Amino acid sequence: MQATGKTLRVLLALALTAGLMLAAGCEKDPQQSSAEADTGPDVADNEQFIPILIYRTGPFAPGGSGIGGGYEDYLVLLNERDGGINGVKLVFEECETAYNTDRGVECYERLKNKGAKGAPVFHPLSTGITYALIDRATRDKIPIISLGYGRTDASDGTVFPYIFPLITNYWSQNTAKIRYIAQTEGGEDKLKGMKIVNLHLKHPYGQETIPVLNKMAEMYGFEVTHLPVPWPGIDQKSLWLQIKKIKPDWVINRNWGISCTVPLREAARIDFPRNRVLGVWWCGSEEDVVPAGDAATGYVTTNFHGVGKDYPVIQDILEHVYGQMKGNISPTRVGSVFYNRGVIHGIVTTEAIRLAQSKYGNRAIGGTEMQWALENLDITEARLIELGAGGLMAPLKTSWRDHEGGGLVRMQQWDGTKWVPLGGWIKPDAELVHGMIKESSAKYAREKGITPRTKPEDGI
Amino acid sequence: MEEFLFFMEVLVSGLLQGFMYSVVALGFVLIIKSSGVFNFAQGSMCLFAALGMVSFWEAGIPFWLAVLLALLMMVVLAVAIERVVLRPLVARPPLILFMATIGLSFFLEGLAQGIWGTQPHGLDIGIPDRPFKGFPIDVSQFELFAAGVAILLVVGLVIFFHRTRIGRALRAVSDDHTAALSVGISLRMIWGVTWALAGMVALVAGILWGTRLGVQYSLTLIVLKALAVLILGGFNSITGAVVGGLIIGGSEKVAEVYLSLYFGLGGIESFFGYLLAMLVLFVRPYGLFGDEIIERV
Amino acid sequence: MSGPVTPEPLPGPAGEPPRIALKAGGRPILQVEDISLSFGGLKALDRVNLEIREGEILAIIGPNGAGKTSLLNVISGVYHPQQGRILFEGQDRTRFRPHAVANQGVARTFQNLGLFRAMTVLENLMTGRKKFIRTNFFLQAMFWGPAQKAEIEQRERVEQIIDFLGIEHIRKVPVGTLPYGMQKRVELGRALAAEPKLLLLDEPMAGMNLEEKEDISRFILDANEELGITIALIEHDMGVVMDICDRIVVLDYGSKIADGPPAEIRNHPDVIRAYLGTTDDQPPPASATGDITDRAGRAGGGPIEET
Amino acid sequence: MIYRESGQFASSYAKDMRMFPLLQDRWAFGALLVFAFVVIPLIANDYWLSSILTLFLIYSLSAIGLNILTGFCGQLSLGHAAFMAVGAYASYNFAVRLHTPVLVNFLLAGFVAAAVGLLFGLPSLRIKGFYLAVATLAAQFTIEWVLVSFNWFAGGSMLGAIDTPPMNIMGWDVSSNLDKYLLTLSVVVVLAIVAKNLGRSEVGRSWRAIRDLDVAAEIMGIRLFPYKLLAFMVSSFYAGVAGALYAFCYLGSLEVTAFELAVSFRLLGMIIIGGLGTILGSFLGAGFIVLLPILISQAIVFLHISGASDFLANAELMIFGGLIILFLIVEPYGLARLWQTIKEKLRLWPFPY
Repeated sequence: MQATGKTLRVLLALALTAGLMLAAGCEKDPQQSSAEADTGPDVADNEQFIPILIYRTGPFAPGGSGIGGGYEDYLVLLNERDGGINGVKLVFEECETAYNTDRGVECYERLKNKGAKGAPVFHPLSTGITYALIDRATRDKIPIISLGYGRTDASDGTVFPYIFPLITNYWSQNTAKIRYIAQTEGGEDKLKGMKIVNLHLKHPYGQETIPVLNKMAEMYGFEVTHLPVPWPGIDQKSLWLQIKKIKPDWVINRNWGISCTVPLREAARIDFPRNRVLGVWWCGSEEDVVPAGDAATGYVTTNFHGVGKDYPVIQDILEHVYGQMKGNISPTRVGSVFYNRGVIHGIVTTEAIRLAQSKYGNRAIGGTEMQWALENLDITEARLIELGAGGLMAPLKTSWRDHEGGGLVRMQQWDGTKWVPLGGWIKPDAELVHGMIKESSAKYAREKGITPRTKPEDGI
Repeated sequence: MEEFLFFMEVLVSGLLQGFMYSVVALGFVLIIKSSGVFNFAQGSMCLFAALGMVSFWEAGIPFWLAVLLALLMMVVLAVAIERVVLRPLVARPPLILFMATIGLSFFLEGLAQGIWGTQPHGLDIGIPDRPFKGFPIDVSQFELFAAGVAILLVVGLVIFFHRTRIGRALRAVSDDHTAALSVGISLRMIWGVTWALAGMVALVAGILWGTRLGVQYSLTLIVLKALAVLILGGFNSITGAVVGGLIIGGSEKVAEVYLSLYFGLGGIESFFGYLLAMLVLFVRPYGLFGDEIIERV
Repeated sequence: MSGPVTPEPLPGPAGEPPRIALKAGGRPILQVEDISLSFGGLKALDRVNLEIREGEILAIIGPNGAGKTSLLNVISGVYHPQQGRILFEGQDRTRFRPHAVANQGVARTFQNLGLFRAMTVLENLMTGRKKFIRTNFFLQAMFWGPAQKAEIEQRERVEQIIDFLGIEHIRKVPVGTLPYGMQKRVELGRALAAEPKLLLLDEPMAGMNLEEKEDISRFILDANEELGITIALIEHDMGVVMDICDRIVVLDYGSKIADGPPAEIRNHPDVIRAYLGTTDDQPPPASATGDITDRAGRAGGGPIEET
Repeated sequence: MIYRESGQFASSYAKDMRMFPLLQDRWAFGALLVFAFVVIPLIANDYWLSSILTLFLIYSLSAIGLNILTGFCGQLSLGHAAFMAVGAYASYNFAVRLHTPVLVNFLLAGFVAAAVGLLFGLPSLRIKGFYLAVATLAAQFTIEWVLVSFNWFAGGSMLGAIDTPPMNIMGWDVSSNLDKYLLTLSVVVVLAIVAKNLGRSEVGRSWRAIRDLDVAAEIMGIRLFPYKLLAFMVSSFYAGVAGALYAFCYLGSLEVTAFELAVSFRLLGMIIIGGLGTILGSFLGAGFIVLLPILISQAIVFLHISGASDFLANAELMIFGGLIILFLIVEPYGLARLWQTIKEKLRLWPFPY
């Protein structure tokens, strides 16, 4: 009976928490909040709410906490240094998704109506969550930005008005990789007869680039072998035995998390040159190479931004954010790949907010306004230098048709202690990628019964 | 000839990999053997042990002392688990205990990463992961070392079970709980000792795999292979864990390499071990070396 | 938790004229011919021949490890003999699986209780009625029409048995929580619910006090006389055995050593020797079975005595 | 004295065999239905409908399925999420290729999952207990592998993702969160009642007999293998329908990783913590596993300790794991049993004895 008493107490506590939660949920009823936005004087219109979906636990925690941390630090920097954007303070709230789709959806629904105008934009930081939010965000008219991940065919703005896989996508990346190989080998004609192994996670994400590589193999006459890495990829010995037999010239490392690290050790064992292993940008962080030790030296990956602390914006963060003990991550990680990627998230988001403010006034920005801004984004080299991010990222220009906005990629090499950039920005084969995106998005539109937009105002 | 050497290389790497699986499976076997608990938290214990050890080491403590400290930590953890989780759940159905170990695994993952963070750590114990020079086939020095450790571990455990007083007591318990209790063996002590032993095995597995993968959350995923090894060999057999590891390691590498090279069916390693184990179980429902559970009517 | 149920007046079994039990002279319902069963090197049954005749109450007795339970297991299909055959109503069914044996009309109880512990008394008894429920899965999923009707019909039959055994008050109690004696009674009820032609009881009175034993004896006799069920039982209490059985078969070391009416068995020299150990110079055939545990103890536990 | 049964006499077996023999229970059930169908649509906002309630119902349905297999029939499975995946992909394919009506679609998804379940149930002929449980991991990994390997299942999508078409049921355009909630609720209520019916009729009794003591069950004339296979099929059917609902009513676009191994473990956790072998327990357990992490994370946000985000995120895991252990210690037979105990108390309340 004592046990039952204890249980009852536990239940009571749970019920109370549930009540709290209910209250929290009801507080931000959609109609209510929009009504408040129109009339309520106490709702801070000069505060811009920004939701942060993050994962600080689980196998991919370095990515989640790194990007989330960099993103938040950049927002704090704008508040501390500039007093927000045009006087509008940035307010953000974190929600832990644990890299779990259901939790991600809950976070989205929890945060989407917060703030004066609701959430302006979401970065899901997970391909699974991006998929899960496509229907919802389109219905709620809140843009989703997936920087360097997510749904590749969403680059087609005519079918996905609210989804923005900005800067670059996986297909662009792979065309850039092949171009890098051509450059290194000394011309596109050298590709002929070359053997390339595409080592990819046996997973929708991992398999996504198979069609583009097949097409390019046909175009340039190289031979591509797709070797699937069985999930979770902690043991890839049998794959490298095959690679030993195939004797390829290049190996593409398309993995995520632990499965990025394992190939480096395996390559070292069979003495496969590490500078001929080309990683996807999700296999190109310090966290991926450090556990591999010496085996990682020379390893090359793609990236779409710069690494290190030698950018004015990173220095500003160190000064204004960490100098005042307002950082959101361990200071040792500032300047790392994931961290800087987070800063890019911040730059893209806030620049879009700035653009939206120029049209709608200096106040909090809502989803549809943000959508307009994201379709008219033009971050030039000059603007990047102004922001202290010259060379940190490539210029970005989007349109209502093109939600990618550039696709520029650069290579980086691990020298044993840090990432060193290799050459400049590489242009992807936009024509090839564009055709494939159209094909894929047309299928989506057909299945979902969507009529593609024919002018910017459609379907908004 | 070249084909044959390649086949041998595939097979040998598979067998060596099998030892790595066995080390993980041993932890399960120990606990099932003495307390009948299917401990799902074994993977989290590997993470906890290895993360602790590597953090001590990085803090400047000498290697062996760090290992010793981690060992001590696992003993303390074992005692705590016995007191907080197992004792209140004694005599509950196996499924309930299984669920409790799932809860435990969440707790340990949170605890380990809460204390030591989520960043991966490199771990280099000084054995190069490179093949020996001059061999017809490539055999990694590290893998041979790992296999040696696995064999030592098994020999050590066998000696422990057969030659020491407490080891014999453990065997008595696994044979008959009530009988063991009636001759005055304390179940609490037994459970504490086995969980400490399992913690020790987890530390060894954590260090071996951590050298390979880096010490990070993904260490918890190594149980996925160990589970197949476990049912193939039999839940309560140390021999089974080793033989099962070798069978699964060897066969899955051969299957993966040849099916992938010649039939384009790659990535089957994620389930091959389970299918193989399932086929074996059709013939021997309690694994190759597991004790049959006899139902009396 | 559950409300008391006032059962509707039910047509009792008294409604139909009781079948006249054809005692010892009845035709055989089950014939065990020359069966042997061994586990590894352990011979549990050695060329046993046995007949169970329609309408009788047969007792199978013998010291521990004599192979009594093995014999029941062979009859009910749990084990299949390596040699010999089993005929039920004249048909060979040596290799039948237990469920097929059950559906032929053989029910049994277990030495150490074979109840479904988490289920209520009512549900346990209803499993006995399984073979009478012929509605399909989808109707059951709707619990509607024929499915509901079948449930109600079978429930009525089960209630008769509940009345018969006097366990109305524990209808909806999970059997695992009942006292041992009550569980034994429920198990008997479950076997009766199957309306078997042949009922096998494995130590139905083990661990009971005198009063409970009398109750069970009465149920067995009633089942035999009023319901016309042929019964074979294993029992150690010789008093009960002598009292209620028509015929006794004695097993020792897996072989049949005696077969006959109680009066004859009581004075059978082999039986006395088997029970009281070797009184003369003849050593026990230890090679026949590896199981010699508790032989002497058993002899004390089940002496032949009159009550 | 709230749960007093005195004065309630069942005057026929039909009445005694009702789903809820007690008047109070029938009222409570009715009230619950009214609450779910009428009150919730009136008071709940988007957040509750779309991110919590629909998901909760879908997991409850899947948990009922697993409970039929594990709780009723005693066969452990660690691959239940894979059957949800089968259902999701099957429903997508029927919808896109054959344009079958939505409800037929869900039903077919269930049947396809049941067929696959039958296949993976075959080992139960020989394998028992935890051996079977681990062997069912083969189902999890094999099904994932098949769905990823052959992108025919994803309609040839280069991305390996499925995108569910809009739903329309005889003129009812199921598009808003409320619509989707109501559709899910209706399906779940119907299937929960079916499960309850199965539980109290011959099939359910046979399953439970097998669970409690398979040898005795066989001797009572129950053929083990067909009944075990049936349990696998019914269980997979439920998972399949749940998977279809997950695809159509919850996510819309998804890839196979939505049904990863962790989901299977979560489902197992639901039925153990909720209560094995009870329908109510499936709901309570789903509530526990779905809601608890959200509650903890909300509470952590509420506490607002800055600078320790990493630790707090991990603390959430620790609290969750700790609470699972605590509940198992306090009430090993699950929340449904706890509810039973509370009802016993209410029966006597306010008198102590």
